[in-house]
Amino acid sequence: MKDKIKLLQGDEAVVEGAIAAGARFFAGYPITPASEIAEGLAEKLPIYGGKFIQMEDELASMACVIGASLSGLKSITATSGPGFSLKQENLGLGMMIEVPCVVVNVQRVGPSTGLPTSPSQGDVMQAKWGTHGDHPVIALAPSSVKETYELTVNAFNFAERFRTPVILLLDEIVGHMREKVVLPDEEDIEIWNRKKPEVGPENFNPYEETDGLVPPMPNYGEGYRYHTTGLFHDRTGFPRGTNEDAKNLMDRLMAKIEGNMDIISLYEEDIRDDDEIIVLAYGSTMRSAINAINQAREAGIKAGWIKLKTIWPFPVDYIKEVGRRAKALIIPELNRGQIIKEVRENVFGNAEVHGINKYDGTLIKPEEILNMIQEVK
Amino acid sequence: MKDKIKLLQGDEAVVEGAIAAGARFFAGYPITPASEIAEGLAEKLPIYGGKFIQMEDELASMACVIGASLSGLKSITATSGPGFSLKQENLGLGMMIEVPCVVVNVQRVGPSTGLPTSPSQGDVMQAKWGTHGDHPVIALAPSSVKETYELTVNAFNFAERFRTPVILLLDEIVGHMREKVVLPDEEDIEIWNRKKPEVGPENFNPYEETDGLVPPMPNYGEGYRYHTTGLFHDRTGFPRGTNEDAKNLMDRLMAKIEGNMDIISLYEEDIRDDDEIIVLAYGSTMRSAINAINQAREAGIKAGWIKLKTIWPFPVDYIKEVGRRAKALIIPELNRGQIIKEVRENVFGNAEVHGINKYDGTLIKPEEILNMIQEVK
Amino acid sequence: MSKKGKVKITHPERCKGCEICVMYCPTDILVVKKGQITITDIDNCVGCYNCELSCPDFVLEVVENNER
Amino acid sequence: MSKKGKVKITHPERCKGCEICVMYCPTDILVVKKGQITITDIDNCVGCYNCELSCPDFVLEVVENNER
Amino acid sequence: MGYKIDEYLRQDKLPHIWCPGCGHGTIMGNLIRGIDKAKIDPDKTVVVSGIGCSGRASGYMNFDTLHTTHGRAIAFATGIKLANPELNVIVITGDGDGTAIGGNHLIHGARRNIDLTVVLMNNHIYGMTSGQFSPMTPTGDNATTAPYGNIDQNFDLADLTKASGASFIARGTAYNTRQLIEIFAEGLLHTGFSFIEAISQCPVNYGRRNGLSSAVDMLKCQRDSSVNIRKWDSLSKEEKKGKFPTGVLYKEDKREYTEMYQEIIDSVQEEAK
Amino acid sequence: MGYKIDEYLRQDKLPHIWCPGCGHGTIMGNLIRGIDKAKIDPDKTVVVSGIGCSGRASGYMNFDTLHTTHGRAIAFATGIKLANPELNVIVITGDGDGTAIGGNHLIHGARRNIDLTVVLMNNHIYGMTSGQFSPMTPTGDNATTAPYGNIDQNFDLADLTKASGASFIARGTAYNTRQLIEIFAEGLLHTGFSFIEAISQCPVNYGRRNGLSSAVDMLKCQRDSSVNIRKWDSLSKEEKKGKFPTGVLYKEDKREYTEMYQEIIDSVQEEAK
Amino acid sequence: MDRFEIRLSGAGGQGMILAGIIIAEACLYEEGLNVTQTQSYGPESRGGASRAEVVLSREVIDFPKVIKPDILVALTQKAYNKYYNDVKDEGIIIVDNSIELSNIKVKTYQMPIFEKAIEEVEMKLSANILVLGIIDSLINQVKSSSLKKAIKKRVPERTIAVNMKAFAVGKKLAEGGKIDE
Amino acid sequence: MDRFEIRLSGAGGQGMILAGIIIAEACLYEEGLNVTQTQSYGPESRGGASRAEVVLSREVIDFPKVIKPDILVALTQKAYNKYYNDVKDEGIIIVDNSIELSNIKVKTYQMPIFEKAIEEVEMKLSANILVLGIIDSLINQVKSSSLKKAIKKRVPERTIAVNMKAFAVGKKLAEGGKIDE
Ligand SMILES: Cc1ncc(C[n+]2csc(CCOP(=O)(O)OP(=O)(O)O)c2C)c(N)n1
Ligand SMILES: Cc1ncc(C[n+]2csc(CCOP(=O)(O)OP(=O)(O)O)c2C)c(N)n1
Ligand code: SF4
Ligand code: SF4
Ligand code: SF4
Ligand code: SF4
Repeated sequence: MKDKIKLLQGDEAVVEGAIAAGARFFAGYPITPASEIAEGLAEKLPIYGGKFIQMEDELASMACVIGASLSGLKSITATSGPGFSLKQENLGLGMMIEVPCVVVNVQRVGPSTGLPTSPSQGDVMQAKWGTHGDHPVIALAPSSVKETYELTVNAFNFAERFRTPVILLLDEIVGHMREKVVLPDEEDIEIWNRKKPEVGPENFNPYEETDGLVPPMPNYGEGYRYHTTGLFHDRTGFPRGTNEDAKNLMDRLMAKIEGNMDIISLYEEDIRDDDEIIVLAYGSTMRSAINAINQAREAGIKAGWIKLKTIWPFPVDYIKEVGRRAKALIIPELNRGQIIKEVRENVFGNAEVHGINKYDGTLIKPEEILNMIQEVK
Repeated sequence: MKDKIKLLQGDEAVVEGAIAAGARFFAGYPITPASEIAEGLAEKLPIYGGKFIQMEDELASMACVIGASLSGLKSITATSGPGFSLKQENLGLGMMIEVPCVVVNVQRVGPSTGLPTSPSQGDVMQAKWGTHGDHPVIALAPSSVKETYELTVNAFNFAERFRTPVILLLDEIVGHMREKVVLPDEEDIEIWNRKKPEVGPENFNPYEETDGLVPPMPNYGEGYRYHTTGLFHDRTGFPRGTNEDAKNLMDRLMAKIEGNMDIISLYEEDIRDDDEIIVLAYGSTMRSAINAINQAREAGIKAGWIKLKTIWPFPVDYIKEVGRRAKALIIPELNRGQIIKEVRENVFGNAEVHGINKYDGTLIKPEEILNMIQEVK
Repeated sequence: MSKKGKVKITHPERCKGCEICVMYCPTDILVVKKGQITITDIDNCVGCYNCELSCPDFVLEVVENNER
Repeated sequence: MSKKGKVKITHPERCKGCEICVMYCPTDILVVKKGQITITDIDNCVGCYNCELSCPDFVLEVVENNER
Repeated sequence: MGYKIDEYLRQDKLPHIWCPGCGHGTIMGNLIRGIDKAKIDPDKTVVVSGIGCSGRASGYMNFDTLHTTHGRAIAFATGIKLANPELNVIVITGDGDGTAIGGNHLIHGARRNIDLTVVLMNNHIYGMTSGQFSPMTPTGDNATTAPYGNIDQNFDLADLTKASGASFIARGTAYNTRQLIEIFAEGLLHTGFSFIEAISQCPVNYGRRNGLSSAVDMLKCQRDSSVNIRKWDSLSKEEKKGKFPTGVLYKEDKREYTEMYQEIIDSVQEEAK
Repeated sequence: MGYKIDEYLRQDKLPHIWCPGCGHGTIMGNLIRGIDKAKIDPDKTVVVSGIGCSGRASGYMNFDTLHTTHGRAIAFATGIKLANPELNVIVITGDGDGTAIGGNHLIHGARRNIDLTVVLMNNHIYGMTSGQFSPMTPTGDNATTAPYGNIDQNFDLADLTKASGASFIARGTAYNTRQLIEIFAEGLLHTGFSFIEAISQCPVNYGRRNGLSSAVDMLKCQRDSSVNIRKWDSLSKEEKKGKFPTGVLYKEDKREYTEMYQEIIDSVQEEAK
Repeated sequence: MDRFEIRLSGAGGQGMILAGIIIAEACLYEEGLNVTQTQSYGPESRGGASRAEVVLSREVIDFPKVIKPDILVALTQKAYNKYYNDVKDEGIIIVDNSIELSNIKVKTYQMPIFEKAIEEVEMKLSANILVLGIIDSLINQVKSSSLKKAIKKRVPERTIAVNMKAFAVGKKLAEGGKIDE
Repeated sequence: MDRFEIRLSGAGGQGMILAGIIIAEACLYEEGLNVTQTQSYGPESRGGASRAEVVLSREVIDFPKVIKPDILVALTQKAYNKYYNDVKDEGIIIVDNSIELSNIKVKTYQMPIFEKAIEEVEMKLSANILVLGIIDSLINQVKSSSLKKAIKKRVPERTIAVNMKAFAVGKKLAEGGKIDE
């Protein structure tokens, strides 16, 4: 057990988590602060018989990862803002054709080249809206190295279970921070693999709801010889160009995510019955929030916290409920206010909603949150 | 005057509007349903001594347009969803380094290749959040061919006046629809050009607020020999890597847009004092909305409409005000509900907010809106 | 000559009348009529496969025992 | 030889001590001491410009009239 | 000569969407015949295509088929192949898809010499989007975005892929169907990056605008301007003018990417033991 | 020999951020000397760079300078030049910036033969991001993403740009400073797409990992492996092994893009009269 | 004139969109009406479904697409099946006589459009202009001369004569066209 | 042990981040403490500002960065100027003696770090390990043996000896270091 305690960076925890989840393919392009993920997997994957490839750019990396997943390997890519922007077109294809894979974005300060080595949570909205058209998104955001490991495993599980790309949103702090992690034993890790078809090639329709909203998926080369396209298609996988197909497919794509909120939506809370002020945070900002709440409680203030681990889909119903109970919600973010928009959209009660926003590459300090708590209390 | 009446497609109106606004450069890559803009400008630009270039892809097109604008030509590019996704990284650079240009997205149904020849308003959120990091956005959406012409001129004027890329969001219906337009006389068109520095090169700082929030901008080759970078920079244009620079620049970038809402925010309304139901729409959907409202009024229902011509920045204060007065707001959109999120975020009064959403490539028919009006009345 | 196959219009509904096969046919037995490929004189078919290999629409096949 | 210039350390603060100029100097008069370039014997400088052209950090210049 | 194409064709998807006389159908047909000739296992064969008229080919071919985004097919194919090197991976692309937006993936695929067979249907125009010029539209020709004649110069794709590192390079035409089949079969059996340019005709969006209104005329033009590589070298410079060589233009034995990667795995795993 | 570099250098921005011994400084210095030698108007000169250590060069050069996104500098430069053909437009890029993510723009810039001078600082590695391999990292070498030795093959950039259509192609090394200046001056004066590969050294992220820990050693290696093109052809195949030619490798008089476009404008406007 | 709606439907390559544009231009430039012309089509240049719509009005046109057509032209069975039910009670349908009619509720003109185009005009592709001739003789929203002018502006110069012939053939056909009611 | 915070600051290339990692590993693997180690640096590999931080605690660490350091190491003037004011009242500052001190409010150890690294260790780049020696002798949160073990794990094998020397030189230096209060 002793050698399972490690001092790891968040980026390294992605590597460990990916290997543990069964990832056997990485394609990517270097970029600060995500390069360590590529470097770690370049070293580790061949040990497990997996493959690493450095592609010519991020567009190709995203494409390559989708291809590898279609061949049957659990696949992952990692990047930061500029590369995440470049991956958007193919990410949309991945969502449309329902290919499991994990896309890591270790966020730095944007827009553009911005501050390449400083932390940010500025790509939260991009994770949801970055590619054109409506589309289903799952995005997870860890707040510690340990959570990075865990959510990496979750990301692969969600990807495989719901047949969709899953975005893992780190921020530079979590990505580069070294912290103690106790890696679980292999047996203790729950692993999901994509559902394989139960019928033979003759009776197979690649986009048919045979059992739930997620169609089974054979690997290339297993004799199913099926077609896949980024055009709207029917259950046979072929495009007919009809409006019904578009609606049916889009509805199913959204339903398979939104209809599984109970599985996908991960959050934690520490809210006592009489807490009036709730700090809702995610990612590294959560650390300051907890520190601040602890201080506030010591000062006798009725405050609690919510930690979002799943950012998208946003837990609408839960937040509505919280909004009805709370007096004030405080949302600290390393951006100009992104998740707070979702909160505002869904909080109708009396709760005031306050943001604390930093977008200059510095962190939100516990005392800044504490000050706000004291202000609104 | 007679020959100024024309039957034009929306895409053609972009061409006419661009030429009238003084555009002298186009770089692009063909894509349905935006190719007609490229084709029209390929023919027209050289007549005016302007330049057309077809680039190898959309990334290059966006880059090329920024370069041309830095050389002093008013520049434009046009694309649809997949290309818009590809332009995002360089679009972010354009916003960061404050280069005037116009980016047209004639929306088709996404995600991915989707339904390439069918209308959609699915890229509204992408227009705001598509590139990584926080960033300032102006996006306009015409609802008729005539408005397309006018808003194209506006787009260039905003771009030049506020030194920023401006997004023109058509939908396939507006882009491909042919409709009567009366083109205004040249003298009647208000044209803005970028502010040039009033000081010589010795005293020039390219990102200095000399007069308002928008720094003057010389052309390349005029002897100013200044530096520009997508890194956060100070008023000299050089990056120092400091957090203050990041905050200062970002605050100014946002303020120059948000602080000029009175100029930038274009909308129309037809709301009578006692109207209780308000339909808020934009783009081609507006046409159905007006038709429906007219029918509703004939039926004695107290209903009015708001037409957003500027979608981003969203007119927060105005909508808050409307939300206080109205009983219900109805938001028809050719997507799964995008602008409605902004409305929900900002309407706190008693007003119910209802969406009508189509995302299958068909239009929202007037009767569908009328039905909703009758339901909520 | 009996061993050699002869052309058969296996999928007439697919013919788009492009006349490519007509150009290739060494014995000029293929003719497009009202936008449809037709065979004028099957006996002259030499079974060269030109039409089968060139038709973009998979309309024609050279059939060995010519079971038309 | 008076017409020829001689090396001058015009920007000592920029020197990063990489020793590239040292390698190029044909008369071995350049030496890096404590991470800083120094000239040991200026009289031996032949004004070849090797150091000026090769220094990545714009530390050295060959000055025509050697006005040090 | 009788190729069994039925197994390889999704007959129920025909007629295809290509225009009357479009060369893409002929090329796809003969690619299928090349597959039959090469006797590769259809269950282990994947066809990946980009966006364009050419890109629609994948939908008609009865294998595992993937219709991707514009220009990126080679990158998808690289993932498919590296993840499972057992698969025969065929890429179908167009001159716009493969040389404009997809140019980078073409040269990098070639550089890696990864074992893909890339078929580039070159009809010298953007067909699907109705006739804008591509990097392969001859200089001076007309296109919707070149109303005054195209000033862009073209790639020589054999030169470009050779310089990039491809180990098998060939060119054929829709006209010369038998040669096409041979080339495809040989390219499919070659281990390494095989690049095959197949000259196609787009009567609707290229021919019409450039004085060649029928497919038949365009095919004749292919016939008259192509020269078998076996004869090519004996031509004088004058004779070569306006003509291009066809056949297998280059072939080399060279380390293949997925094989080299497998060696890394083997040696790393050996060491770990 | 005394080059006036003061006017061309933003002295107040020095010392630059490059590591001790980095070849980028030497190459930039000699590019500046080449500019001085070519006597182009500094007020009409624009330097465009991508992202990477190489990309930082633009910030130190006293012209209109633009530091863009990773890999796209040539595309930005194309807009700058076409919009105002009077300008001398210089692109500075790296081997990652210019041949990996930016490979497509490189070949298309060359294909158009647009009048840019592209300087590619080739240090065989991604310097800025700390040592991942690039398409120019020699096969077998180590990099942070090639812990078991790089299996990727390299481009020959002279071949690649030639095949793409560049009309001036040269190669120099940080070692041979005088030759560099000549090449830069000649490339700047050439009308058309000028591609200049300048071999640089990155002791920190390439040398250290590959047995060459000092800049001096790396420069010696450049010296020993480069051969002037004037001598190159007389070498035997054996002698060429592990060596590369330097100097102006190719030069051709060829229609330039912005000139051709101006002809369109002139003729269209003539007709309109 | 109140809102008047025309839908032209067929397959890609049959020129329905061009026909729509010609009607629109005739109404706008020659008759001074407000018009909106829209279309819908697949990605195929040829063969897929294709639909052009024109709305005419003296008033400003809000909803730009056809709601219930006054005229439906259907050149393929697919198009007919899809749209015949939408037509206004007092509207009319024009179809090629290769088409099987079903459940006829509105005036339906079934005519040998392609046959005449091939035989009398000797150009199958002129069917769209022939259809304009038919429309011209059946409705009075737009003058013959206006339509003819608009046709001449839109078709390639060397095909003007043959297209004028097609128009005339259409007119003649309509005058003798059989009506299923 | 309650939260204990260390900030190591200097320029890129001086190895401050490695020193931070070594402290963190020593505390985690050898002392069983909770640790978080963070850093901030510019894009430059060499020369720009660089900062490493380590937080140690027996409790779970929430905020992972230094709030008020117990120890500040500053190897450049810039770093010193930026950070000296943040140090806890009862904290200490360790600086190279090339640095000009200002407004001394907390215990400040000024030592010839680079001089010793060059002269006694004959490797300027060993200053970071030398600093670890200094820290070791000034605080008791972590044992010498733990630090040494951690150093050996992290430095290249062939440099272990020289780094052990640097560590020893640092310890010695600290024992005789002059204190400005
Ligand atoms: C990112 C993106 N840009 C542009 C398009 C539009 N588009 C579709 S196909 C095509 C060109 C196809 O031309 P080519 O590859 O030559 O194939 P062809 O249709 O001629 O067979 C273009 C530009 C797109 N779908 N996606
Ligand atoms: C879109 C994008 N992808 C990746 C990066 C990260 N990045 C910055 S520089 C660089 C490589 C630079 O290497 P090279 O061009 O060889 O230049 P060098 O630093 O060696 O001079 C990379 C991958 C980025 N900034 N943007
Ligand atoms: S080649 Fe095929 S499609 Fe063309 S005419 Fe002959 S049979 Fe018909
Ligand atoms: S080359 Fe320049 S930086 Fe290097 S040692 Fe000599 S003077 Fe110093
Ligand atoms: S447009 Fe051209 S390439 Fe496309 S199907 Fe028609 S003929 Fe073929
Ligand atoms: S990392 Fe390499 S390329 Fe970058 S500045 Fe340092 S030595 Fe030069």
